Amino acid sequence: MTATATAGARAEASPTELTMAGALGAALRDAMAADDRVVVYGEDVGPLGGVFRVTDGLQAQFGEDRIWDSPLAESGIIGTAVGMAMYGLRPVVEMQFDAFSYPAFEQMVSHVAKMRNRTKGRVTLPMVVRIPCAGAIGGVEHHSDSSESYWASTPGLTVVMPSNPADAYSMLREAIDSDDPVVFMEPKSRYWARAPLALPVTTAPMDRAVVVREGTDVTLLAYGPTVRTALEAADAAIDEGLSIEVVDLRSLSPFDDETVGASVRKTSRAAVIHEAAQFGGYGAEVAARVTERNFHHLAAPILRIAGFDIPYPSPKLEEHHLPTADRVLAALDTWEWDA
Amino acid sequence: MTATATAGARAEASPTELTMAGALGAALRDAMAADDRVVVYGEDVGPLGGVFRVTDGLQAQFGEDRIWDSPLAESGIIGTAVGMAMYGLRPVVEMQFDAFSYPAFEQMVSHVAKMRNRTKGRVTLPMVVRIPCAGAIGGVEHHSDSSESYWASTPGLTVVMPSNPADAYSMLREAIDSDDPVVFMEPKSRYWARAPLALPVTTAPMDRAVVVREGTDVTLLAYGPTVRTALEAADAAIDEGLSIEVVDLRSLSPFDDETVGASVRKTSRAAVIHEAAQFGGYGAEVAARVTERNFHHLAAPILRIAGFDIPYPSPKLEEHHLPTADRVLAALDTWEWDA
Amino acid sequence: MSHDGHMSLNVEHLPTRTLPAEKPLRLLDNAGHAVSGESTGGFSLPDVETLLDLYRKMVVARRFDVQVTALTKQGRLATYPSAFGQEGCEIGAVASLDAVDWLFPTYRDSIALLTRGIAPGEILQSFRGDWHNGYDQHAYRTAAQATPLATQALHAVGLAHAARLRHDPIVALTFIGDGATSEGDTHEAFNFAAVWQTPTVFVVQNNQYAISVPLARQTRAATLADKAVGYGMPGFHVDGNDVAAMYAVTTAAVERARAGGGPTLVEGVTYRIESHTNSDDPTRYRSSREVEHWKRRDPIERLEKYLVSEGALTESLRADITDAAEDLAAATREVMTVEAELDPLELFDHVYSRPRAALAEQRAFLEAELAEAAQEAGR
Amino acid sequence: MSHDGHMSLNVEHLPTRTLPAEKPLRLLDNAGHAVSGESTGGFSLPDVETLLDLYRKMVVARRFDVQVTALTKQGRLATYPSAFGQEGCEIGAVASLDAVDWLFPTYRDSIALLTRGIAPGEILQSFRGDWHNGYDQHAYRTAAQATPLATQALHAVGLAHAARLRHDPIVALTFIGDGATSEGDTHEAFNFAAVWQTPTVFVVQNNQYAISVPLARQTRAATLADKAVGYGMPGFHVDGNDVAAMYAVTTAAVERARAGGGPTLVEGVTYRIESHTNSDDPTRYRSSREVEHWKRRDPIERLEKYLVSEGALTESLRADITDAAEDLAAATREVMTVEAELDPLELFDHVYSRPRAALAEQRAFLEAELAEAAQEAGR
Ligand SMILES: Cc1ncc(C[n+]2csc(CCOP(=O)(O)OP(=O)(O)O)c2C)c(N)n1
Ligand SMILES: Cc1ncc(C[n+]2csc(CCOP(=O)(O)OP(=O)(O)O)c2C)c(N)n1
Ligand SMILES: [Mg+2]
Ligand SMILES: [Mg+2]
Repeated sequence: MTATATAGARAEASPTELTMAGALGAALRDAMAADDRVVVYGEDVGPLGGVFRVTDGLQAQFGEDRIWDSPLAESGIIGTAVGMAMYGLRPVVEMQFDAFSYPAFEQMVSHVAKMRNRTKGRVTLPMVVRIPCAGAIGGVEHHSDSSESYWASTPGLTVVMPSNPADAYSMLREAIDSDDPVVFMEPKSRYWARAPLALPVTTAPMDRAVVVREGTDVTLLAYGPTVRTALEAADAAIDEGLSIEVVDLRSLSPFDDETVGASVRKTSRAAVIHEAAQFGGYGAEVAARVTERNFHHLAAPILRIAGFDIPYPSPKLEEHHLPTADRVLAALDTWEWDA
Repeated sequence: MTATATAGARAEASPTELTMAGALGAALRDAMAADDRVVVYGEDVGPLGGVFRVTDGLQAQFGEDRIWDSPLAESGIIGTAVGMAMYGLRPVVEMQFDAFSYPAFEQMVSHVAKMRNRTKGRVTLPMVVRIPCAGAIGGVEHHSDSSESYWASTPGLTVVMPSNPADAYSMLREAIDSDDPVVFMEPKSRYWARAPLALPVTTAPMDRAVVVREGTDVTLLAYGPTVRTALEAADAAIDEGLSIEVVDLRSLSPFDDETVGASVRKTSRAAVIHEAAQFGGYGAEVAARVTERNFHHLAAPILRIAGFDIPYPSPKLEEHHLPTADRVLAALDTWEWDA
Repeated sequence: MSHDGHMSLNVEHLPTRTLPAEKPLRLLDNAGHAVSGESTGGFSLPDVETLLDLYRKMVVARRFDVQVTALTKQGRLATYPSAFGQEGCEIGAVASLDAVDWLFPTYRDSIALLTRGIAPGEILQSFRGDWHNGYDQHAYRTAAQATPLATQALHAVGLAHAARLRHDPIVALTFIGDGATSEGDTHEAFNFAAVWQTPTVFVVQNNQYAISVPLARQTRAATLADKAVGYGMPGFHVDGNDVAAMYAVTTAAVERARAGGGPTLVEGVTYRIESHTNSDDPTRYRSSREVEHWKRRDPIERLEKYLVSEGALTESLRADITDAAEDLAAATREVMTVEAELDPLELFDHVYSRPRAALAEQRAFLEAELAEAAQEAGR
Repeated sequence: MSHDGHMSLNVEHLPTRTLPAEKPLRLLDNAGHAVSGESTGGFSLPDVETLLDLYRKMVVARRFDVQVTALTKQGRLATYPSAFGQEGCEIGAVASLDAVDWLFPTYRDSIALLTRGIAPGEILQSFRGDWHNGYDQHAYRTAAQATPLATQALHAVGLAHAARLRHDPIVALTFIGDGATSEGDTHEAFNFAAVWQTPTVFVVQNNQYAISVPLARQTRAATLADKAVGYGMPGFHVDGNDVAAMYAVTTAAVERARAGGGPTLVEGVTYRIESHTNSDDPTRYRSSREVEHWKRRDPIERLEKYLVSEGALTESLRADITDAAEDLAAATREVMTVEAELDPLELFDHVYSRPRAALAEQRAFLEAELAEAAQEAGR
């Protein structure tokens, strides 16, 4: 059942303020109500409602056969989800933080990503792996990694990251409805961002990028937590007489060449912003492919405004690591504008 | 003790034909002889000499306290190596194939890469993780992955890949001597490539790229198994009147901006070649950073000739997936040469 | 409750805080005599009809295995991991399953697939290098053979748990090698199964080696079945070359799982007679004396002796079985003479169910390249 | 050999195919009375001097823990995982180590670090967010507190094995949570240690919860110590709120390891009285009745009762200990008032020992940015 179909089946609700965490919880609730093959498990998702409270109240509503706490072992969580999906359920599992998905890396890369191809499509794995991701929450070590490039560079995985509550709801519903496994990344620093929202809501398809602000001089490509950074930079740039277009990538794999290409060909200049270290980060693929496909439309190299090439810093130093609107603007200044 | 020092200490040998596997074995032997802190372990490295016979004869020579078969568990192998390196040994461990290093991903990313930074340099991990890598050997599923971008995009790791026997020897010696952990990737399809070699040999430092063939029109950036591909393309291009320069990157992290930049500024055109899937592959970083740093010297976008964005194919289909000299030349043809 | 592994599977909820018998459980000794007393662990010998069926399956399986090894030596397959000598484990375990049950095999377990009814040509697609897997998972209720060690055990647990949640009384059985028990995934699979009480049967085929590495470098436990204790799960230490014992114990475990009694660990002690795969060199790590020792403990010969002594294996039956085995071998050779028609463009077709523009581009690129090559060849 | 865990550590090579006692091993009961008979497992109560020392350490540790929790509630630390209630486990185990031995702790074990002599300011650097780790690993022979669960256990095994290869008679002790026993790394650590016979002591602090998840959802084993059986390693099931028992058992395990006897698993049954960390809400998953139940089983009070009844804990000694504890608390508050001087440029200095051009560029970028910001601020 698609998000749209569900939308039709429900009475229109009037907009209320909702956080991204709340929107995600509502998406899980609605998906579980719509399809009893949807099961949710992971560490602390039951009575606690998850360490970010995304699954708050779901166990009380649906019972322990639909949502439960698993033993503490991430490879076990992903590996059993593979088996459940083979059976025909639609498991939605949670990895507590990016870094704690690493024990499941083999299951993700060698099975989740490859099962469909290996079996010529006979075995599909309709599973969603939710990963609270990235930093900027004052977390101690291992709580602020950005793992998206590991997943996005793995053929067979679909990787998406919403930046706002409406997308969070709509994209999670779509991910759960998808027959392919989806790595669903949730920027922790945006969990408590509020927006007025009437549920259910259907936004753009989860594999499309969206122009969230129009502009003519520069295209900023952002996703998840850095969409806000890009919008701040666009605001500040007005003073400098610069018109910035902001594209929320939303889908990291696949990459929406069409939407991004159209914007970049219009502005002829682009920069990509992410928290992860620059070297080998997702921005490398963005810069490489946008350049490949639009080279003769580009007036300047695509810039990457990203974390430094270091392990994520301790809370008191993270502000120096993270891309800021100021850094974005400073980076744009490095272009030869007359060229 | 550095490779150079060892070189001095040994009698000059006259060149004999050596395979890359043989050169690697010799490097291990010489490193073990030179420094009794060097220990070697992993799956099947003992009596069998490793599934690629790289450690052939070493247990007979050095005994089971220096080189031994561990239980079959990759996280265990890497995790214990961390402890051994903390103690002051210099473990050299083997992962049997790229895909079988994935169970160790958490230890690699959360500890091997981060230990030095976490402890402000108080704890260094002088360990080497050898990974027989990439494909083109007719291997069944999971035996031909290219994992380099996972490691290269992880801050804290040093990642190198030799393409020939001399580099294999010299770089492995240097990796073992390094105080930082090194992911040492060995292209399986080149294990049996022969070259006349007098050991010990010291080639360029392992963190530098090397121009292995000079040319004026195009720079081909390659590493490991694709260096041969690049050289073949360069040979074939002569007929087309094209002078191709080939750079063997050798070091994936760090990236040698200097050597590569000099070549690209000279030729104004570049392409990067690897077996791994293109999307999010190591070539993305190469293309992005070379473009960033040399944009106004570039006459055309940097091309990526890489594997398709699919899981590695079965033996009978792999030839269609792998970059070939023909594909390289066809790619160069897509540039607007008059631009 | 005693501490040496005596337990009758009549008990619905088995006591799980007991040590498996240190001496492997056995129903037929190596001379083919029925065993009585302690070492049967309370299990009884299957009836003659069942044993004849197991015998037939083993003979056919071995003929297949020998045939494929021969074809591999001729270079017709990329690789083939033989189970010669392990027929007692493989067949005893897989014969305990109903058609509705699921099997989660490894690369080693081709003869178990054959016994499940999967056609040779379908099994061998992966080993001949055509595609990663060649049979229908859902039709045969058999997962793709797993290469990354121990990973399939978690899939078995997940599928079994899903079935349990759906009140679908099926069982998932998975094979795990002795070496693979060292992997973290084995631990997590045992633990998830025990905590969730999933209908899963873990069959550890202890064939003494992980490629070249002997059991003593893999564990210090007295038996691999001992591991069950740490999960609150029953564990059985079984003579894996006694197909009767393997069948009896796994059948009991399957029944128990189906009845809601949770998972069981069965260790079958056996030996791989052939090399690990065709690219292995076993002379580097084991003696021919050791191999000879185990050859004298052949699982097929053992059952044959018993059946002959019971007068159950008549000459005509024997001829019938030999014929079936030879037919199968011929069919296997036959299917391997036909070079599969492979379409390189299919490389792009199964990665995702939702089409991707970038993959379509790459497909078109390869299509053009192939067309050009065909044209060149035609010129 | 019996099957209920009676074993004397005089035996050099312990029998390892035995089940740990189902009832936790105990030397002092909750009323502070010395226990005799079966449940002591053959261990004897440490002498009064040792017990007084353990008492002092526990009182000081708790005062520190309470102080840091208070500071955390004031927002002075980013996070702090308290070990309130686990002092018996933490101190009993860590006190068994010599200065030459290594400790591999988790985020939970700050009071063990304190007991090893690490200064409060050094311990708290990570939790206050200054840097990931703040003490000298080699000086204190204490690894950085591990956050990724169970990973440190493998480091402990590796270091112990390296020492053994070097004939250096040291021991590595590591703490593992009940939840973390489910991770693959715990399994691999147990197995490597047992196969290699490394001088490692695994102390599982079973504090009943992994954040919100109770033990029953983590394992179906009767005790976590049962897991030892599957590795051929001795396992002890100990009352973790009896510091005397924890000390006696871990001391024996450490001695055994040092003597070349291999690894031991010690499960200490205890309870986390505080929330998991400051951002946890324990009312969601446990009752105050349960917490009260465990408060009445306080490890410090238990030993105190015994020492008082023995007349060993005089008023002046008590005052002395209280003073020491208060001094430590004051020092902890003091060190937390001083905002550490952090140099953001240090972010680049420790990633590699070999300098990297690209990092130097990034460092220069940040330096310029900071200089500009300083200039702006100065304007
Ligand atoms: C995770 C992983 N690591 C390493 C390998 C390489 N490998 C393939 S088979 C094998 C030995 C397995 O031994 P065992 O589990 O005893 O099974 P057997 O081959 O004896 O049936 C190894 C190391 C692998 N397939 N997967
Ligand atoms: C690999 C990994 N997964 C998840 C987490 C998140 N996490 C931190 S503490 C914790 C619970 C640990 O419980 P336990 O092992 O019992 O130790 P305790 O906190 O009770 O001392 C979890 C799930 C983590 N740190 N590492
Ligand atoms: Mg084996
Ligand atoms: Mg706990």
